Amino acid sequence: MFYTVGIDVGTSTIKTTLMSFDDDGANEKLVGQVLSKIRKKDAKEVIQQAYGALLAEHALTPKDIAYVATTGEGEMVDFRKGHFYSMTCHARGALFLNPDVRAVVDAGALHCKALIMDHRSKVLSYRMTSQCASGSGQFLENISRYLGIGLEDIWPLSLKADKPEIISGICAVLAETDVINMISRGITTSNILKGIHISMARRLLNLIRMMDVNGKVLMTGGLAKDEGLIAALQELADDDKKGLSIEVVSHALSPFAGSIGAAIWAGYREVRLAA
Amino acid sequence: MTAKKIIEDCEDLYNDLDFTSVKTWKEKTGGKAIGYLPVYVPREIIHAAGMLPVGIMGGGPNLEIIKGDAYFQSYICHIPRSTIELGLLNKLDCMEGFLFPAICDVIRNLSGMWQILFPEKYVRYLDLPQNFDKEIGGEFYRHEMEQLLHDLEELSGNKVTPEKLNRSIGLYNKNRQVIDKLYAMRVAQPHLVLTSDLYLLLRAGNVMDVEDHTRLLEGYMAEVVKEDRKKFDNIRVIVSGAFCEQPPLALIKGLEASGCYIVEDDWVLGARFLQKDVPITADPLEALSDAYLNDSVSTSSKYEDEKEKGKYLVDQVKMLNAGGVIFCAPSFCDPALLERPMLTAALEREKIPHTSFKYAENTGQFSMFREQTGTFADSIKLWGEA
Amino acid sequence: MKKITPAPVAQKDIEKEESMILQKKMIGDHFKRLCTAKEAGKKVVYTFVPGNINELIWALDMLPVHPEINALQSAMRKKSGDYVMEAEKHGHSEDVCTYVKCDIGMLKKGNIGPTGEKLPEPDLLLLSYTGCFTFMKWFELLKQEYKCPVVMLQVPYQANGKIEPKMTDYVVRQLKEKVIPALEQVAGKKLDMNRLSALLESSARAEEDLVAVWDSAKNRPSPIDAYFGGVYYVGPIFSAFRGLPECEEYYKLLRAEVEYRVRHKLGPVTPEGVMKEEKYRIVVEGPPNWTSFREFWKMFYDEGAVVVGASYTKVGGYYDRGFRHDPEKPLESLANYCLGCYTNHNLSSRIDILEKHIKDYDADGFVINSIKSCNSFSAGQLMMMRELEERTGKPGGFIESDLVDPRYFSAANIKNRLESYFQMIEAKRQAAA
Amino acid sequence: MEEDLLAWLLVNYKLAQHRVQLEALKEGCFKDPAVTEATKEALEKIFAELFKEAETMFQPNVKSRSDFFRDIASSGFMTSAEKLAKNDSVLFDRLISIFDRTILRVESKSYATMFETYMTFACEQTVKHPAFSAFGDRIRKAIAYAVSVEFQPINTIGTGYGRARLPFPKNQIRSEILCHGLGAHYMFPGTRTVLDIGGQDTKAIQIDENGIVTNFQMNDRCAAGCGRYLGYIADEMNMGVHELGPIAMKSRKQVRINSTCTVFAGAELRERLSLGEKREDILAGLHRAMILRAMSLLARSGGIDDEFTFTGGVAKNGAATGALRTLVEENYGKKTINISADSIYTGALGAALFAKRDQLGETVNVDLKKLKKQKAAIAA
Ligand SMILES: Nc1ncnc2c1ncn2[C@@H]1O[C@H](COP(=O)(O)OP(=O)(O)O)[C@@H](O)[C@H]1O
Ligand SMILES: Nc1ncnc2c1ncn2[C@@H]1O[C@H](COP(=O)(O)OP(=O)(O)O)[C@@H](O)[C@H]1O
Ligand code: SF4
Ligand code: SF4
Ligand code: SF4
Repeated sequence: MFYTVGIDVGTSTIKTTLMSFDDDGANEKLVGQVLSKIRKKDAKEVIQQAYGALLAEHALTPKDIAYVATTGEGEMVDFRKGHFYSMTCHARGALFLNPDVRAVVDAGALHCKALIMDHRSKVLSYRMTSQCASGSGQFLENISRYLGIGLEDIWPLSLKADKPEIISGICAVLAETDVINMISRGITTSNILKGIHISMARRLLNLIRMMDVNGKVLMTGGLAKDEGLIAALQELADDDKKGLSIEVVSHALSPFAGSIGAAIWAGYREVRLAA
Repeated sequence: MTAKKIIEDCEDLYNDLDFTSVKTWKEKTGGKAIGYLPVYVPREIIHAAGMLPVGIMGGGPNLEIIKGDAYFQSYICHIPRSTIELGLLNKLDCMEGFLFPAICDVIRNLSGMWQILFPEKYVRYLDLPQNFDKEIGGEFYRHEMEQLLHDLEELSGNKVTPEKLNRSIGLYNKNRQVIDKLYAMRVAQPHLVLTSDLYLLLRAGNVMDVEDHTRLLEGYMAEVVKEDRKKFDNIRVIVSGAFCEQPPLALIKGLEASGCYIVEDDWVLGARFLQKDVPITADPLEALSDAYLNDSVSTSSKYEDEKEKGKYLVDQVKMLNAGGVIFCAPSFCDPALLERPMLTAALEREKIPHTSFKYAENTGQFSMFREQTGTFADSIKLWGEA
Repeated sequence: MKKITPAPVAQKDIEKEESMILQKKMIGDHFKRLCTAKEAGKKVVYTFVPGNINELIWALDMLPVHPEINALQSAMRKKSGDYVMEAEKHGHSEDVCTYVKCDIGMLKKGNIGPTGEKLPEPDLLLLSYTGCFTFMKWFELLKQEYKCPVVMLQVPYQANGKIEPKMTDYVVRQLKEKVIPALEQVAGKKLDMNRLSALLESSARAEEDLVAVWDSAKNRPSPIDAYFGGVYYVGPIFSAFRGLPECEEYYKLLRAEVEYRVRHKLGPVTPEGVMKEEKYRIVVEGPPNWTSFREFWKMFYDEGAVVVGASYTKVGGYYDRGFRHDPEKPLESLANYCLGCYTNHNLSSRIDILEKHIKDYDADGFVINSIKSCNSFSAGQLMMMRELEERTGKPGGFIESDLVDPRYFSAANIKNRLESYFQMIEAKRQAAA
Repeated sequence: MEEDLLAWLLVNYKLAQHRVQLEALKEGCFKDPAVTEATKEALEKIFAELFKEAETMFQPNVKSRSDFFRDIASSGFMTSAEKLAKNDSVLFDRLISIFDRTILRVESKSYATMFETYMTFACEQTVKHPAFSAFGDRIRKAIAYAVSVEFQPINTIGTGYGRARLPFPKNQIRSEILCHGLGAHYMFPGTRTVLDIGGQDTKAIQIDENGIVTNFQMNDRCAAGCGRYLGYIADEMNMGVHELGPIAMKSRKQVRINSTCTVFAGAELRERLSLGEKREDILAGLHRAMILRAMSLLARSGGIDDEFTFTGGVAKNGAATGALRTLVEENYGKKTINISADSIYTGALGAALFAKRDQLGETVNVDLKKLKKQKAAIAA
């Protein structure tokens, strides 16, 4: 048996995952994972800490780890053995979390990516959002700040909405004024959030629509925890008259998909290198 | 001179927005210089008139655009605005004339703007034929070249005899042969002839005399084999779409760094536009015209009704044993981006993997490109061809 | 694009409706002809508006289809958004000409034409184009979809502001040696030059009347809106009908109506009735936005702005300076017609044309509607604006939208800019007074 | 002496405004559902600090300060909260979220009817000053009179980004472009080019000798290039927006910022900080990036003509004006560049001038004498 670690370095969070394999690389198992926010700290330090803590928790030392693989902005990690690109990892992680899915939407702090893959998680096609943060995770975070609510409170509130106030195409930064405006017009927080979820979902749907997607779509990345967004995306997809028939699913470990994928690829490479 | 030093010199030329080498050439020879925009002009004619053809490929990543934006909306590609910026900063003053070949509406309209902005300069829109029939398109093109030749004779004060023109044709034939060799070398040993090297070498040809350039290339080829360069586990790809506005050098380097060896590309395409030697005949204009009509590369600014779209690209992939194709085109570039779906369709018929992205010559952020090309390289590496 | 329903106006304005009704009928008939073309054994030729050689097509008894017209009609029927999206799904970039994408998208979705019926497939793609490189790509793309021959007619660019003999020769030669033989082959018959001349003669008469309509904008108030109304006025002559008797009839009728309005000092008819007060006389450069055409127009007439001259209505033929199709020199005049279309003029000439419009029609200023996805028009417009301001001393306004991509019509933004622009003219007037 | 008194009244008037909002903020914070014993204690300390800071904040010798309550309060609050909750990130997060929730409500409240309260407070504060204590009653009387005078506006004109929402008839609404042009003309009659960088948009305007707009360009609804760009960066760094300029001005070697989007620029900032680049150099780069966008709008509107007036909130930022000066000189040669401390009111001033003109039917003539006085006042 051997261990690998996958580290997904994002713009706002670091995801670290520990996995184990049989000697022949089969039977991959998830051993543990940690999520650390970078905030205003030095990312490298955060990575070191997370890595150390995760190993300590499972009574392991760096010597026990056969392969450390990074993804995302992970090229800065000097103790890595290999680096895989993020879509390669998200696809593999998604397949691990849900073997039925062939499409993945990775919605993170700044970027959103949608990809389709085959049964081996080979990326067949993908679409990405542009260099405008409107509708991204950071956008939602800003809004929640303006509304003064925590990230975890977003989805329960959104699900309670009865008359969503739809806004579209607004700047992630100038949205503040729109939010203030809505508050002064007496729109409830729930309805504001749902409206924002709908506009974000539109953006995601536009990515998905650009490809031939059918069946299950797994959400990965930080926004996969946002059930309000997922609900909005599902509703929009159902309403869509263009013959899109998808089921949006998430997984408790969705935010870790990238790091899981990296750890699995690490296992794969390790066996290959040994051979 | 070591290969590294040669490339450093080329990089200096690449970064030199003052066109010092052109000024030096002019001082040395007393000749005049003619700037031309992408993609192709018959440089042989300029050369035969005793002038230096200078390839202008925008301002690149280092030029800050202050006034150029006043001429172009945000949804027009970047190269015309940086070219205007260079013009307004008097950096192109060392050229006596400018040629704008027919390539797209943007360059075409830029020729009109240039006429208004710089009335004291010789400005010519070179209308290239889209009809490839010798009797029709050839006839028209011949008129265009005759006019150009006549104008340049006037501008330079030099008579262009068929002998002179043939001599120039010979020199450019030689130059293209050496470039072809360099490309062949890269195909064989992409880890040795780095794409960034090759690119800088070609760019150097934009601003120097053709004979000097040929010598430079030969010098590099002789030197680079002495280098000990590490071979990476990279995939082999063809890059297509960047025939006009050039990607920033850092992006080219980034492609290599993210796991791709480039075995064919279409940057600085004008230098390789004609694919065979132009024969030395009694009627050199005819020879040039025939070469254009019959032996020029396939690219999106040319209309092709006879040939099957994408066949050229597919053949290249097979011939060069490439693992896939990366379309890398300037944002808002109609010719390249409208061509893309046709090429991808051809690739898909042959099950050749491809990916694509857009850039501007001054793009400064590369992480997204890296992600995309990296994922692309991963998928080919991990799963082989299919 | 015919669906203009003039609000109930005074009885005498019935006349106005007559030309409208006629145009509507013409278009309806044409589409009917198209839908039954295959059964009727008629050949269908796809070709473009700028630089079209309709007379040749008609002379050989074939039917023309203009993809741009389909695109703009799709936009007016609010279908273009989906079509553009469909094309993007098939790998088209968001950056490129949306006319192309709208057409490709429509094709991918079953090629249902403006009347809700399926359009016939082409028997020939006649790539006669002028003023824009994108047309070439467009037909290259269509060629992938249809198994039919293509023939191209390249029209050289007026880079030096004039038509040189070698240009005309080049076009005539292509007509003679490439285009006509290709047409004849598909039509299965020989071209009858007398028939062609007769058609051209009819074209010239319609052209004469159209120019008179443009000229009427010199009156105060102007009886026409040369842009928003103008795009309807050019409908028949730009699209399928130039050379046909009904086209001639349409322009005769239109001219009579306009002359009536001049005599009665009536302003142009807008979707909300006859325009009351003519506050601003404007010249417009650039194509309109089709997805929000009404809304866009309203931003003008609500402010009392009438467009007295426009360059867009010259893309399918520029007749203001005297060019007419000439039955005596059929091929040459077809060549010169192609060479003379608005976007085939270099930038200085385009500025000259607009300057002349501003002066001839005594405009208060000019507005440029810059189309995000049309390089042919847009590249250089900012410079045109500055030159025009300098030459005429009249203020220029600059707005940005798109032809058929609804995502690029930001009403609030455009309205804000136009409002500021009109207020600017007003403030200037007051300051001068 | 006379001006001194006015200046002090103004100082104390601003203090009064500030205190009222601080009170509201404090009250709101304590009422927040998330308040616990620990946060209560922290809040007490924070507000004590904030009130203390406020005392001297508006005095003439104190320089960099925002005009917006939110900026001042948030930077003060953040700093104190950070100090208090040094190692306790839960407490810090909680405090910040209480603040965020409350500030929104405090900000969207209207304080329009408070003139008298503010004035009275300002008066009482001022007469405490040794220079004026001798004239206490005279001052009180004068102010009581001033307060009692009813304004009788002859006309009102609304402008600005939100003008469409004003309950005014159409002829009482004027485009902010025109108002900015006229306002700038009034402040600096020689003006031919105006750049206004406000919170939400940026405008480049060319005007003629009468202050009438001849051409303009403005950016779309994108924060990159407007005041909020810097505001967002300031938030990212837990600072007040007014603190950015002074830091950036210390830079010796600016960094080129590649992101255009504000949010991406924020991420780039963090990334670069973690790569060890200097804070001031990155900030200088950010300021320059923002001014470069303005330069392109200026170019598009027709360039820069003498005289050039820079208005809007960002004109208060030294690093922004510095970058602008450099770029203007490099690209357009030496130009007179006017910057007014009251520049955030340019649009309102222009609207008032239009209101006057519409009502009295006269073109506005600049009263030079008055203007000189005003300039002197600003200089003092
Ligand atoms: N419960 C939640 N509800 C809404 N958004 C969330 C939640 N949890 C995390 N997020 C969002 O996820 C984003 C982080 O996603 P992640 O994929 O880790 O980003 P990156 O990899 O770019 O750092 C944050 O911007 C945050 O807004
Ligand atoms: N003292 C100051 N120092 C630096 N920047 C300031 C200062 N005061 C205001 N600003 C900037 O000015 C912007 C607001 O400008 P303003 O002209 O009032 O905007 P608007 O008129 O659009 O509301 C703020 O976003 C901020 O960036
Ligand atoms: S980049 Fe493309 S669109 Fe731009 S000038 Fe070159 S060919 Fe034309
Ligand atoms: S680019 Fe413009 S002129 Fe060319 S086809 Fe498209 S819309 Fe027509
Ligand atoms: S609109 Fe807002 S989110 Fe989008 S690029 Fe601009 S600043 Fe960024």
